[in-house]
Amino acid sequence: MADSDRTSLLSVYRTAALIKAADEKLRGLLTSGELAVAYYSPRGQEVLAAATSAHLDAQDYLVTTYRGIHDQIAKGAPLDLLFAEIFGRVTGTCKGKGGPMHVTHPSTGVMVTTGIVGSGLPIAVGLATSSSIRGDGRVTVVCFGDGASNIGAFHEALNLAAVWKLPVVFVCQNNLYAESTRYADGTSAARIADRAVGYGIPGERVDGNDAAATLDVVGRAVARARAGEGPTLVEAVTYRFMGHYFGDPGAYMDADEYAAALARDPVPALRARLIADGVADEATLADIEAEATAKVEAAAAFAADSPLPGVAELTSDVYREAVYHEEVPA
Amino acid sequence: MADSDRTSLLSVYRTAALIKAADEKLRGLLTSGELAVAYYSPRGQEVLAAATSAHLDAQDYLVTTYRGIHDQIAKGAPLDLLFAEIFGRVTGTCKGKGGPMHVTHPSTGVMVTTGIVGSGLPIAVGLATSSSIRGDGRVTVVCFGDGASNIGAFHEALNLAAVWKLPVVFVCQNNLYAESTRYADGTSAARIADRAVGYGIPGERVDGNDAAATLDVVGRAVARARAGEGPTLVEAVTYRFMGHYFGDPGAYMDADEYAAALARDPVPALRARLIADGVADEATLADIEAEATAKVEAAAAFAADSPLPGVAELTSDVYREAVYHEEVPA
Amino acid sequence: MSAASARKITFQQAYNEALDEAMAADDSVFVLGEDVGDKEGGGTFKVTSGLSTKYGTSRVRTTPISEQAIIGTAVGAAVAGMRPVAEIMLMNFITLGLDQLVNHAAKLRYMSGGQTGVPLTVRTATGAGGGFGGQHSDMLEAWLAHVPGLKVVVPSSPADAKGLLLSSIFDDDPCVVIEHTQMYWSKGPAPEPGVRIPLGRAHIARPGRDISVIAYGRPVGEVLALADRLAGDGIEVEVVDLRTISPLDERTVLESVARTRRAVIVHEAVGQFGVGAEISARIGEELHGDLASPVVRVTSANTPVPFSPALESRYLYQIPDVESAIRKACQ
Amino acid sequence: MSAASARKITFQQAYNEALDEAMAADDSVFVLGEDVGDKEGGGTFKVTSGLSTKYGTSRVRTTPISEQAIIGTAVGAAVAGMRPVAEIMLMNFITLGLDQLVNHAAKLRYMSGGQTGVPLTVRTATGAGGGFGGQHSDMLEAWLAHVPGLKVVVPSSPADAKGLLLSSIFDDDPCVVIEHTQMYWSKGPAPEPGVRIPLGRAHIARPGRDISVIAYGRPVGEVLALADRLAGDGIEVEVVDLRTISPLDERTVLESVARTRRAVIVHEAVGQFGVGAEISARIGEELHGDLASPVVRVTSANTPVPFSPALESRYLYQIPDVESAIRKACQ
Ligand SMILES: Cc1ncc(C[n+]2csc(CCOP(=O)(O)OP(=O)(O)O)c2C)c(N)n1
Ligand SMILES: Cc1ncc(C[n+]2csc(CCOP(=O)(O)OP(=O)(O)O)c2C)c(N)n1
Ligand SMILES: [Mg+2]
Ligand SMILES: [Mg+2]
Repeated sequence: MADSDRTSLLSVYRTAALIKAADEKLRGLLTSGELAVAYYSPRGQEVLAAATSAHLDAQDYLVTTYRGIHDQIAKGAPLDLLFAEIFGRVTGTCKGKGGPMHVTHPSTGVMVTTGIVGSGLPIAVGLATSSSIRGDGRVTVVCFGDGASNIGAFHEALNLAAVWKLPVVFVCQNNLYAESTRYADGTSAARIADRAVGYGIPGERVDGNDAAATLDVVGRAVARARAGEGPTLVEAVTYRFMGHYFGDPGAYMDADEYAAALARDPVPALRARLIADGVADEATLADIEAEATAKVEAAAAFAADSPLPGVAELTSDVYREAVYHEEVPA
Repeated sequence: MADSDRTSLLSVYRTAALIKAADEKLRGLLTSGELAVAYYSPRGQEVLAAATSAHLDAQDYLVTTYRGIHDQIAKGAPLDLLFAEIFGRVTGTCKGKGGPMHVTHPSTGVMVTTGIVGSGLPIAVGLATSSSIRGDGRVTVVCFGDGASNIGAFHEALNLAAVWKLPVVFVCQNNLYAESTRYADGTSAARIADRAVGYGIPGERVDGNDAAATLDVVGRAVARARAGEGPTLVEAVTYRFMGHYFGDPGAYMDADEYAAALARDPVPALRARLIADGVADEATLADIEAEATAKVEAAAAFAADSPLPGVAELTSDVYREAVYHEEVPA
Repeated sequence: MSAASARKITFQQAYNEALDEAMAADDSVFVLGEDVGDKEGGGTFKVTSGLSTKYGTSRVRTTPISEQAIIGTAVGAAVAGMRPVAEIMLMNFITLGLDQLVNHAAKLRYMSGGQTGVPLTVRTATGAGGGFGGQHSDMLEAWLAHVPGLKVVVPSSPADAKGLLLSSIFDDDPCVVIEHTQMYWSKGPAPEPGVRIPLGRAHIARPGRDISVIAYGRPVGEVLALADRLAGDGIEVEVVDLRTISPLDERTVLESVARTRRAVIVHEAVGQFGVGAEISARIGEELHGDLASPVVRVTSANTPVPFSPALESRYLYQIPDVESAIRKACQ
Repeated sequence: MSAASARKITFQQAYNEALDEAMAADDSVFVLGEDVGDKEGGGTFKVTSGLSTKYGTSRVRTTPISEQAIIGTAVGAAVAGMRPVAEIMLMNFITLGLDQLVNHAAKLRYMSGGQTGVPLTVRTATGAGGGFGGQHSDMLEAWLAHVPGLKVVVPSSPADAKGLLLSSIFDDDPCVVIEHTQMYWSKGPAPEPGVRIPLGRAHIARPGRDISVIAYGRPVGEVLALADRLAGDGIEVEVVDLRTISPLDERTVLESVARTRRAVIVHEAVGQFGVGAEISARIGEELHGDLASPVVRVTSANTPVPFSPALESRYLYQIPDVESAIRKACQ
């Protein structure tokens, strides 16, 4: 293993551990009732997100979804601000006006988080179009689910990106469920990556639980984009360990399938691998995990201590400049 | 050649000749100014339409587009009523309220003609869904252009039809242009038929100027649908000899490409083949053509002599029963 | 209109019972939408719960995430004579299916010269107050009401929910029934089985001589409670529940306001170019000169729906504003 | 507002010149849409003619038939700081892109707490009278005006067309400019280069003391001609051209009607739940008691657009109805 690969894997683990700690904290707060929001856990998709953003700089663009905190953290969005947004506080990334489904943090390249399935793909095409026109060298990555691969926007976006050879990578996080609908009950393609054929672009399926493989596949896709060779469709197969939303018991999930997936839980798997390959020892990893926990605790405290937005925020930001027909209801 | 094949080819020619005569008459009326409507000529796509509907009964369903008169005639819609509709007369298929872009004639299975590119595909899926629920044995065919294969509705419809294994055949009439945009400037797939891979269904590309080949490919697709084996995507490659709309000089079309296509003009090609193969002699074909001309002249006369819809038609048919807030403007 | 009974049901039950009764009564009724089958839990809001088990997955069809195809499929099946009931999980997603709904469902009867009606029903849910933010809470009924050929229904009680959904399913034209995410678990008296509530007719939910409050959906219950309180102060509020937004029952609205000579309109959608504008306009135009005070609209703020609960509660129409408007008008 | 000159231009030229000037002035402006390149003829209505030759195909991008992707691409590029101008060939096709326009373009500034504005412009064409039937002629501006965060513009003259499109392109919020298919070849005085007409401000196109006619788009010219005729009979009509539908310039409208005490509203869209409702409602609500006669709306019929010219001409708003309404109000 090359030194750079060792460093990359360790850095993926650092990010994945932070995602996992953040997710666990949030679910803890939801369970205890300290927090009451709609929350879509990324549990199981931490490594995949970390390996994807490992190839991106702050000025590269990311578009993600309601199930997006793993992607946002991996891209570098500040944890304090993310937590504050989820808490609906004025100190949040979006002053509490967007919420967890609509996180935006341009300085780390988190450009759009959408709650509409599939709608991020055309927007990513637009970000990539701007890079193509300006020649700014940025790459856009858009993350979406398996269910999103069945919506019209997916098709239009991939076709357009292919025709225009845009610097964009479409990363499908195939966690085998779309809400409570199983993959094959909604998706006709044996493999989502096969759909790339219809756009004349490379389609690669990778085990999203395998950090090295994901690093490799996404790395090649980002390099193609960066080199002006056009878009790639990456299908990273993973699993959604929590229900669709926090509180969904997931009764529709098959127990054997679930157990088998859990046996391949990517975070402990990467941890074990790092030790087995001698990339890191137990103490180093424990330090990383402790650091993650500390950051998460600090973020939760920051959020909880932050004020709510004042009522003037209700009517600001509708337009750049206030227009006089906009009035605060009395 | 089997007798049935000979009969089929002759019958395809009979239909194609009628389509060609109708189209020529309409363009003549438009040129002379006797008629002034938006008209999308099917010139070049006559044989393809005839070969497609050769496999359908009146109770099978057809969905087509603004460029649809070839499909409607092939499916059996009465010529008099079609002309009257184009003339905006109350005797038309739709009392003149739909017009050429919205022809409906349920008793011959012409269920929907849409002016929105690609929107016929989900509607066809719905017609096929009703057949699937009722087990009525009908097959739905939906015709659309190459440009339509780039719109979201195409993707959603093919995926859904595949997941539900519906009795529907998607016939893409690839005439190489979408308005004035050339195939490759809008369509990323090398062959539209390749997109079938993404839905796990058969995708067949055929020379739509070749009557026998088209009869064969569509025949197999219809048989699959009829047998409950699910949808097929057929890409029939053809050429659009007229501009996009009547009056479009088609300046963007390549002259060499055009000349090459004209050398393969499907109607004379089929005619020559019928004679060469001894299926029909010159006299028989001349009779068929004369019969077509006579029908077309009669239809044009019927339309021209028909009355316009009365003003009461403006507000009827908005709902099944009139509602009192609907009022004829004074 | 609907016979009240001792039994109480939630809105979720009301919609579920209407679907169940309709499917039992007529083979041409079928249901499609995301996660609607029992294998998938019977729908996000459980409205279709039990139906696929009872009627089979041929008539209760779980779809991919494909809103255009969901509505388009309903259009095609309806053209073939079926009575599809399509679920669009949340109303903001209807933006993806409006071509099918507006360019096709609403127009195919007309454009075919009356040959092909489109007897489909779209059920969709929305509303603010659940902390779902800007993309999951919009009330867009004004758009649909602007489209001749569509019928638009917003129920305010479980009994109405059931009776209006039944009427929509058996109506021969395309109907959109707008359900409220924050009301699914509220209860009210159950109607007798099979009771349909006619479309296109408003309902005087409470008679009163002093002022007409015209509302629909969620605010109706709150306005009725306010009316009870105001009655204590001697102000008799007439509450008109539109039930159907389009076709609008202008006659009932105008007769009420002609009697009371005062009107307040309340709805959850943003005010600008909303349903209240049409109602206010008709009152102004038809009863000009008879009004004792100006018509007042109380609506949600002219902003996207904010996420933070601190803002979302201020975004929504304020019942105290309705009260002040009534008191001012009745001074 | 805009300096008149001897030069006359068509609407098609006006839009084309606005795009040309904007692209020359600012590298971040680019154009995308179906057939917009010169290779494809410069757009169905030739509005983008010459631009790809002058600015290259990187900045004038012909797209596939993909309305969601066209608007979505504009959203993404605008979030990145570009000023995309997307052409949606006909307004009925905007139904396919409303998710991007309404759930995203209109809301991203708000939902991001002001971080990411969306300075895109959507140009789209529509209108009845061309014999295009039910799916190519709808005026849907009321929908867009119901969405906080969008700006909606409908020009009535070539000079306005140019000035309003320029303002839209350089506005920092998403704007939709609605062009009329039947007006592209009409002429009017050309403005001086670079003249922008402010958004959100209505224009008194003709002052008059007896009655205010509020209109926008195509009817404005017809109403001005009518006003000339009526002046001969001693009726002085004030014509208010809204120019921008949203944000609505309520002040100008109300000040005009406060002066004239009479109002007629004219638009091409169907009446029910249309733009006229909001205007009528505001007049009724704000000027209650000051009006000398009821507000009247003259609109197209509440039906889909029929194909047959015999019906289409009756579908459209009737200028004789405007005349009767004025005469009746001024009696
Ligand atoms: C257009 C649209 N339709 C439906 C929904 C409701 N919805 C939210 S998440 C979801 C499932 C998405 O599945 P997938 O794309 O696999 O992503 P995952 O949640 O598994 O990450 C659905 C149907 C939505 N948000 N947007
Ligand atoms: C959704 C939509 N977008 C744009 C148009 C305008 N339009 C009409 S026909 C056409 C080209 C269609 O090309 P294709 O699908 O290849 O069919 P063809 O006309 O070649 O038969 C376009 C863009 C439309 N009618 N609908
Ligand atoms: Mg999934
Ligand atoms: Mg074509």
